[in-house]
Formats: sequence, C-alpha cells, structure tokens
Amino acid sequence: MELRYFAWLRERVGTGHEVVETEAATVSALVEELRARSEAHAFALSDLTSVRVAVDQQLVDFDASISEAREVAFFPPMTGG
Amino acid sequence: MELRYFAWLRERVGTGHEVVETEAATVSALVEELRARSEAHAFALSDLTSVRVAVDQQLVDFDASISEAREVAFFPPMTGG
Amino acid sequence: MSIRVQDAAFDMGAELNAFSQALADNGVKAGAIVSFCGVTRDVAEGDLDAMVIEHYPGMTEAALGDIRAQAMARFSLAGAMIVHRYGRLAAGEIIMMVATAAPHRADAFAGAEFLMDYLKSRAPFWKKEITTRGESWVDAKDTDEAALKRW
Amino acid sequence: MSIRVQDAAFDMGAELNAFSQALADNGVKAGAIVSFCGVTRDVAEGDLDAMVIEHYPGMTEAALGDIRAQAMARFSLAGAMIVHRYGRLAAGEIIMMVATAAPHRADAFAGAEFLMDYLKSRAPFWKKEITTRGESWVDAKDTDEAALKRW
Repeated sequence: MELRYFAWLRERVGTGHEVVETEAATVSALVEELRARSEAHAFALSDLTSVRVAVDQQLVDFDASISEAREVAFFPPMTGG
Repeated sequence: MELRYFAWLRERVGTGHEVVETEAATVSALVEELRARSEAHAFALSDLTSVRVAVDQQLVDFDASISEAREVAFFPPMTGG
Repeated sequence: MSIRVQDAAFDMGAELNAFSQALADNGVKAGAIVSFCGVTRDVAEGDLDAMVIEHYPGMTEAALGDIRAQAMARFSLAGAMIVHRYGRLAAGEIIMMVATAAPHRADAFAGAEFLMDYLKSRAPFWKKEITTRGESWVDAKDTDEAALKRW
Repeated sequence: MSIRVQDAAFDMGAELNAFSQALADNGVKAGAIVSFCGVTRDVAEGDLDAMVIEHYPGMTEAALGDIRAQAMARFSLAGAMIVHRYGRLAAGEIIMMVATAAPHRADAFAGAEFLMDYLKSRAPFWKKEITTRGESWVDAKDTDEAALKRW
C-alpha cells in the first residue's frame, strides 16, 4: 500500500512517500501499525485531532475501510486559498 | 429654480431641463404647480409611486423643503449596475 | 481613480490589475480582492440590439462616492473602486465594475455586494433596452430595493 | 481550462478577461461576473519573506473539480474557474483566483463565496510561512471550518 504524508506530517515522518505491507482493515488500525513502525511515525501521528486522512484521494474518517485501498494519505487540516 | 427630468420622465415632459419661478415650499407643492403647467407635465407626474426626487442632488421625500433649493430633479426608480 | 463615470468602454482585466497595483504601490496590505462586472445581456432570446444608459451628471459621482465611503468604513476595506458607463452599449459589453480589497475575504465579498446593492437602487442611472421590437425603459426590480434591507 | 494548479505566476486581469471571453465565445449569456483573488500578505509587520505552498497532486485537481461542479449546479452558474499556485511565492504575489458567471449577481457572488469556503477547507493545499524569524506551517482557522456550515 502506498502511503503519502504532507506538510508537517511529511516533515515529522521524514518522508513524503513510503510503501508498506499491511493487513489493517481500517485507517485507525493502519495508524496503530504505523505508530509502532518508528518514533518519527509515532510523533507525527500522536494527535489525530490535527490529522486528516484521504483514501485513494478521497477525504474519509479514521474508521474508513482500507481493504481495497491503493493509496492512503495523512496530512494536517488544509490551508489553501 | 432649475428643474431636471430623467429617463421616461424626461421623455414625457418633453425636456430634460427647464427653469421655473416658484413659491412652492415643498416638493409636493412644486409637483402640484407643475401638473398645472402642461398636459405633458401632468402625465409625467401623474403617478408619484414611480417617481423619485432629488433636491440639490440629494434623494429626498416629497415632503422635503425646497425653499433653499437651487435644483430639483424628477426621475424613475434607478436601474444602474 | 476610485470613482469613474464614463462613456468609453473599459478593459475589466486591466482595471482589476490597476486596482491591485495601486494598493501595492501605496503599501496597502490586503489579502483578498473581489471584483464584480456587469454585462449587458439579452432580455429575450437574442433580440437585444443595444442598451442606452442615462445618468445625472454631478449627482452620479456624488452618490457613488458616498456609497463607496460607506462601504470602506463599514467593512474596513483597504480599497474600493467603481467604474460605470453611460451612453449606448452593444449586447455583451461591460456596463460597470466594482472592486474591493480587504485583509479578510468575508469583508471583501460583503463590501462588493454592498456596493452593488446600493449602486443598483441609489445611484442615478437608468437603462433603456433597444430591441428588435422597440425601446423600453428597464423597470426597477422590487428585489433590488429589498436587497438593501439586509445591510 | 476551468481548473488549474500550477507553480507559475499568473496575471489575474488576463485570467478574468479570458474567462469572460470564453463565455462569450461559447454563446453563454451571463450578466454577472465575480472574481476573488488571494494575495500573500505579511503575517506580522513586514517580516514575511515568502510563502511555500504544498499540495497533493491528483487529489488537488479532483477536489477542485468536485467543488466547482457543486457550485455550478447549486447556483446555476454559467461558468466557474479556479487557478491555484503551489511552490514558493514572494510576499504580495497572487496565490489563487476564482471567477464565476451567472445571469444574476446574487448567484455569481454566492458561487464565488462557496468556491472559496470549500477550497479553503477541502482542497489539499498547505501553506508554510517563511519569515525573518523562521518557518512555520499556517494553522487552519476554526472560522474557515465554520464557514462551511452556512451552505
């Protein structure tokens, strides 16, 4: 599964893109796996109130299924415009 | 006193500008005098619900004083923009 | 110039850029710029030949200046401009334009809407439509007068 | 093109004219054209050196296209466009622009405000401010999220 990180999540994780093997069924389960992956991941994903997630480029909630997902992205609330 | 007419009031009166001698104290009194001035005036000023008035280029009500007025203008509701 | 009443056509893009540039030249910091342009449009399908706009020279400029000053104060605008044409316009020509600038977008939008609402009902312009079937003065809309009530 | 995401600077006046011209070329009758432009502005007095905008290629275009389609349908717009830059911008540069066209001004204004409200909180852009004192990611504002509730 392709993972993408943007803005300060990218900076904290240390990369904007990585590929992981996962059996996680939901975004929340994936987050738990990622927190165990490295201290950087744990730090980046420590407070989910300021993290948004997109599955295959669609904004979703953390309980969304990722069983069919090709790409999951984590990023802060958006600040465009 | 200088009188000005715009849009269909100008067309109905037959002129956009005329100078009158008047002792009228208010716009309403002036309107009464003008209605007696000609059939064209009477026609133009027959229905005041669709007439607006400015005294010295300020929008006013028909009971406004014109004792100090230099210029009175009659016109339909505005349709700019 | 913040208020212009003219018979000549104007380029709305050039006006927008000039408005923005004038703010920058004066060191005015405004994050949000809103513009509105009004275009003559057909009244019925394809039969508008032209529109003739009459105005009240002197009062027009005074009324627009007053409306602009109210908008500047009420919405803390960094800038505001109004250009309005008079005379004969072909279908599809730009009739008028307003632009506002403010630190925040809500004020820039509200300022432009306020300018338009007041300009429609309080600035001495009158439109006459010249169609293939004849000429007629445009009636003021009740909705335009009603629009003032929200401010 | 109705949706553009680009690193290159653009000319807002030229964009506005091109938007209007494209409508006219397609025979679209719209009496009202509204534009909004966002400009990088100093966070504190005079200390913003630059702004860096990051985005999510692919999702950005899809999100903007979806927001535009919603606005077109909801406000019966005759046209709508969005241009948004990414990369490094100097203070005073244009970040983004939206423009809408509609038969009536209320729809053109509402459409542009809708585009802006959704773009701010639902399109994947993130701003980082580079100041004389360092770098920091711009925090999302509660007011921007709250602005969505009115629609």
